[in-house]
Amino acid sequence: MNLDFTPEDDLFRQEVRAWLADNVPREVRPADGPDMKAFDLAWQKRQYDGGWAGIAWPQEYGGRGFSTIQQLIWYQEYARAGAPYVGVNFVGLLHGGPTLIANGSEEQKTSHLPRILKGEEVWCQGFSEPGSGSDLASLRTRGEIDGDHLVVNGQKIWTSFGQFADFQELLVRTDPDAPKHKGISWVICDMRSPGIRVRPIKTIAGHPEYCEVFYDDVRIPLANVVGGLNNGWRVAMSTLGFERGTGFMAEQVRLATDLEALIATVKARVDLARDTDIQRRLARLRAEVAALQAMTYSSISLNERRGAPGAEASILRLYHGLLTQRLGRMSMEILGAGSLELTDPEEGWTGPYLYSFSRTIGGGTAEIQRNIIAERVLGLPRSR
Amino acid sequence: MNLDFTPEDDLFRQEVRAWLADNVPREVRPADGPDMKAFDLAWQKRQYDGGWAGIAWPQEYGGRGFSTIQQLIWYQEYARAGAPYVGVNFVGLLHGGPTLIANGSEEQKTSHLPRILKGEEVWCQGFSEPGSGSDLASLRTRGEIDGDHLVVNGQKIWTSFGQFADFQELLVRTDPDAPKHKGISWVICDMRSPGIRVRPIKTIAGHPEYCEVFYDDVRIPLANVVGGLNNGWRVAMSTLGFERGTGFMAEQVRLATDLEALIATVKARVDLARDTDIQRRLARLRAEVAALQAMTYSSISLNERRGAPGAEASILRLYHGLLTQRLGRMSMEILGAGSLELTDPEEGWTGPYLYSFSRTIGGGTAEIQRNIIAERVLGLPRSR
Amino acid sequence: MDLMPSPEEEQIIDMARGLLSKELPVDYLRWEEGPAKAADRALLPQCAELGWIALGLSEEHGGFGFGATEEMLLFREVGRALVTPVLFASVIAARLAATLGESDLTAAIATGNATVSLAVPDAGGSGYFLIDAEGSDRILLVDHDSVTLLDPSAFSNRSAIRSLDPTVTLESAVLDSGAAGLQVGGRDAEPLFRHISLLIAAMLVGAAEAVRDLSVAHASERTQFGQKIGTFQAVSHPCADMAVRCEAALSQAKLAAVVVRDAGDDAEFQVTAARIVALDAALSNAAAAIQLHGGMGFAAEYPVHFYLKRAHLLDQVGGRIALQLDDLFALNA
Amino acid sequence: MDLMPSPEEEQIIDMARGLLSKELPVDYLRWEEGPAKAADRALLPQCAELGWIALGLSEEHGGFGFGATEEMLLFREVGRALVTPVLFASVIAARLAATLGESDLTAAIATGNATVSLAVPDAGGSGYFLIDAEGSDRILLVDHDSVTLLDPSAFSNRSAIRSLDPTVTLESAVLDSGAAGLQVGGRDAEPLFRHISLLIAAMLVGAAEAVRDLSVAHASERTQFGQKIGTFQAVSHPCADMAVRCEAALSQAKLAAVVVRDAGDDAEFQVTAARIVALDAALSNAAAAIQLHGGMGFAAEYPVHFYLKRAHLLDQVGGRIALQLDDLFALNA
Repeated sequence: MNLDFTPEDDLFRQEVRAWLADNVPREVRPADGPDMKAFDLAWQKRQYDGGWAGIAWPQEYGGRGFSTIQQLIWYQEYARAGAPYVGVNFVGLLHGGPTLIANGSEEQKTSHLPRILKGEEVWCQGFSEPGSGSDLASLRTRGEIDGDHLVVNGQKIWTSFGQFADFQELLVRTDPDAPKHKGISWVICDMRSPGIRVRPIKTIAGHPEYCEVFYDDVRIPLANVVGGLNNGWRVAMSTLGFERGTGFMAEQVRLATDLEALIATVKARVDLARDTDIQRRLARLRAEVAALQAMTYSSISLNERRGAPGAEASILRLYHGLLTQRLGRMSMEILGAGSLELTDPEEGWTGPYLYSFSRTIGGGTAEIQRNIIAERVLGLPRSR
Repeated sequence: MNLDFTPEDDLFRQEVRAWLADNVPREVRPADGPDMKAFDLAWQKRQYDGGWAGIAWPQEYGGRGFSTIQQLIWYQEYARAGAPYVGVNFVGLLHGGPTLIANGSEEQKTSHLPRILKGEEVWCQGFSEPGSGSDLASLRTRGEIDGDHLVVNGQKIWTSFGQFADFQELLVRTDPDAPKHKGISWVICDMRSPGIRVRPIKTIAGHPEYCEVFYDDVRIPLANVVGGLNNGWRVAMSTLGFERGTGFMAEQVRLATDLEALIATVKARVDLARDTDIQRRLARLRAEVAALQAMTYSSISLNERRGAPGAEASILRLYHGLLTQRLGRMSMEILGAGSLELTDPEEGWTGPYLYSFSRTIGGGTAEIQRNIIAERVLGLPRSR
Repeated sequence: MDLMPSPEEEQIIDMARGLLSKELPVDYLRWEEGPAKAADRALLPQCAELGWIALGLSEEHGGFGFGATEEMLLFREVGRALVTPVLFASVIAARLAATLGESDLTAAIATGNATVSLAVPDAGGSGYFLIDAEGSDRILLVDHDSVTLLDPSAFSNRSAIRSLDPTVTLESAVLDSGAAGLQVGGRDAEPLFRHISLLIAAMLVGAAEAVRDLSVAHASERTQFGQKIGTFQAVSHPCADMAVRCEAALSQAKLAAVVVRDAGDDAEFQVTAARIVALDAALSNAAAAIQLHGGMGFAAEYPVHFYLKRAHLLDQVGGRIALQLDDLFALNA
Repeated sequence: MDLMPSPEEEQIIDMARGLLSKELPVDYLRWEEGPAKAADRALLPQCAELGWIALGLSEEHGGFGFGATEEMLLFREVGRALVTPVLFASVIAARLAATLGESDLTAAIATGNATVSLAVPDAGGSGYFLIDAEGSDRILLVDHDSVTLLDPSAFSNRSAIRSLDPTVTLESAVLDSGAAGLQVGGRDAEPLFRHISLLIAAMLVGAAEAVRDLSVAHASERTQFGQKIGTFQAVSHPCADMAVRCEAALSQAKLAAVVVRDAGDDAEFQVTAARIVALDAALSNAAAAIQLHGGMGFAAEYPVHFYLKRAHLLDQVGGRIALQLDDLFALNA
């Protein structure tokens, strides 16, 4: 066991650090609206121009194909430099793009992958529906074949940045008579198609991050089906590894940074100088945030040997979510009445506290993560 | 809403208090063995002689038939006087006896009820089996009819004070072909019958409170069946109300007494004078122990109006169990290295801490209590 | 000894629940459609007319002479309906004015002719936060050890800021150094603080019960994996825990109300305990309810999150949880 | 960067797990049949012979020159098998003697010729508790800020008392005022304390994993209501939480071991964090495992409870959890 980096890795780190120092935007990321979208795309373009776009993508598709260790270094330096949240590029870079790489036709890849990397195309996700949350496979949005098109009717929900997206990774039921996992297709949906209506939904933190999307006879070329008709469940599952992989590291570093800021605040507060209640709870969080980083290192080490992420990614995700929520709750206590003023989700403490509730809901609830851990990590019989 | 007692109740309290002051044993209750049994029986006899045996039992069976309010007063004064734990008389007074009162024949009542009240007969329970814990109705100990007897074969476990008991309330399967709740009988088993073997089981607190009981062709007269052959499930359920009722009050008062002792210890410790961690956690426990008492008052008030205990007794039981465990855990932290010395389950802190783990296991686990609360208090669909 | 509401107390509950569930059903709250506070502020004159502000005032002060138990039960309903803290501030202000013999002012507040809003000090102590204070005639400043009823002119530099609790407006302000108002502090303030803690506990109980009920309804309706989600123990057991916390908080609030009404020696102990247990019930239940509702819990348009935010707001009035715990630890049993 | 054990480290794990699972399977522990400690104390000479005491000592001190990572991995297995703390005390004592240049004593301890038992001060500070100290040649007294290796004659009034952890014997004793021994304290003791915390964390990790495994096995075997209890989320989710705590505790212990071996600047931070996370894992997992086993968890004859008790015992060695938390808070990041 070791924490050593090779000389090549050290050189790589220096290169990353130098580039970030020169290129990370100085301005604050706008919290919302078209300005936010423009900011996120400009930052993506800058990374592309600098040769840093798609660090986990294969080189043949314009990515950098970094090793997991290099990705770790990139994200550590990214966080250290205070570089911005990936924002509207999240789905394209970490879901849609990787799915095309794994399952798309040459035509699909060449039309979209370069544009995603260059910050020219925003993607969103169309998986969840009002009646299908944890039970994703029960989705009911229909795609009926009409000539060389699918005609889509139905509704999606919790579509992040749907109001800004150019394309959507959309799951539709194309065979209503098949078993529920076998009648689903994964299609590329142009968000400017006639018949699409997008309604933003405000979160409890006060920002319209999510949308509902309504489909009324939306025509999508059959050529936009990825990975074969009625094969969409398998295609969708192939992206899960990406979401649970290294893309998550930046948020962990952010958690550690926030905790240390809170500890510094408390150390400076005379009225809390002897408050062992607050201090010990912060110390416990500190130990656990350290453990989260160690778990990430362990997981990366295991993935390097095994060649693929495993079910223990659910452990990391759950632990991170619960820690983030405890930090948020503690910050409210420490702030006192100051917590009554609402801040943006990425600023101060109150906004991040409210936003932290999504950490054990989005991308698989805590309950689903515990099911996965029980069944796939521990080998317990399937829950019912 | 009021906390007032009637003048009659106040008189009653004075009477109780005076009698207890004169009669509560001064000696420490032996922690174990025949001395403990002798102590418990002598104390029961003394209560009988004083006219205080069977406070919740109807007068026609030698009890006092007190109102719930009077029972509350009795237990408050009982705890206040530091009167001993009910001990080996628990099952007779709170399970077996009440079941006979509700379901027994005249013959069964007259043979046992007076002797239980006088401290002449110890009862134990034979419900759980190694394979049937939370799922009690799956019990497999057989009772086959042979002439005017049942012939019993099988095994019971977690039989409190089985090594001291004269009689057992025993559940056996008398119709193996019936649905699982319909083939069970409740019988009075003489513990001195040939073919019975009792093996004490030590608890994690170090005392042989429980036993395993093995039955090898044990012959029990059919006349000992209570409430009718194959009607045992209904008969057994009729005692649950007693266990969850007022008998539980003494333990609550004990919890409050223990917590206040711990708070006094902490207030006297110079090294903890500014330890807001310990202090606030104790304060929170204090608030919750106060709430437990308030919940008991609420529950008694509701029962008085409704005439019977309800499913919310599970709330009290669960809350009490969890509080007792938190108190135990805190006492270990406060003791520090002193916690390494084991004490008896009723003395000091370490023994009670270990014993506290049974509070969410015995008499229905915390999980079963939550099922009951979800289904019967909240009306949620049945868990699976 | 009877902790079940008397017929008279039941009447108060029925009246309040009837009016509030009709006029302010929880799903009227729609953050995206602007502050949700319009409807509840508009209802205040009717509340005053029904005697809700004067409920617990003695008859010599123009009140109805009800006890702390009726007020507690009323404010449980007020908490369930997330009524503006102006109602709470009015009740406390009327009591303060009555205590200090200010009959005219007491009457003006009790009849709803003078509206009273709440102010709390910022953690540092230099600034203040004003809650739903636009157009109020008086401002009630509740600190950890004193309560002061001030003219709005005592505050300057008033500036609207975004509110954690979107059902109220929030302003930051500075208190002018020479500002004088009706004040009680120290030991004189103890009876008033018992009332403050009792009514806050009551509102928190209402909030804890509201999210329990929303959660049970959701768990009974929503289907996933072919069955009602309430059949999963990962859902039903958190609901059971909510029920336990509600039962604890309600029982302790009822007991504390009786002790306050009867001026028992342990009034401070019991109301502080009530407030601690009720805050835990409201915050823990709201957090569990958000989780249980999934995306719907995290979306502003479903009402669950308002209760979480209101609980945080109420925690700041008259000394937050850490101070309450310190107070309770310091008391003798 | 690689936190997976190297082939050399895997060898240590395999050897230790192989021996201990054969000689000290958890179900050899039977409280009712007298103290369970006989078997593990009898195994100590073999442990010494295998080099477990000298594992991390440098070759100049007669050791094998392995690093803190191998010792950590070994003590994880030691914790899983609930081996007497005499082994831990011996490793620390040998390191202390080596540090102070006491070569003969180092060799005697490392070869198992001189046995070392553990002592901890009572909370008040006047008395001491001796653990498994019958017949020991030396006693290692670990206080919060000093470590002292003493002759047993330094303790008087030795008296056997009942032990919370029934797999060890416990004595109360008084330390003679003039008693002298090999001692390090203050800053000089820091490297030794890092080692103490690391090995305690490692043993706690082993305990946390052992009860997780017992729980998973139980949940997979036991049937109630016609199905394996592991299919109930009220059982499977607590198991998942155990797995999460184990993963956190093991990862942090591995990382801390690397940092200690490499003498990183953050060694104190990382070992203290490891100890905190591991204690929580061991105590919380053991409590959850007792609950999950029901009556079997509460009966002395099933092994689960031993792990709870051992975790409490280890928490008392070298500063209990509150002090660890205070230390970690005080550190700069």
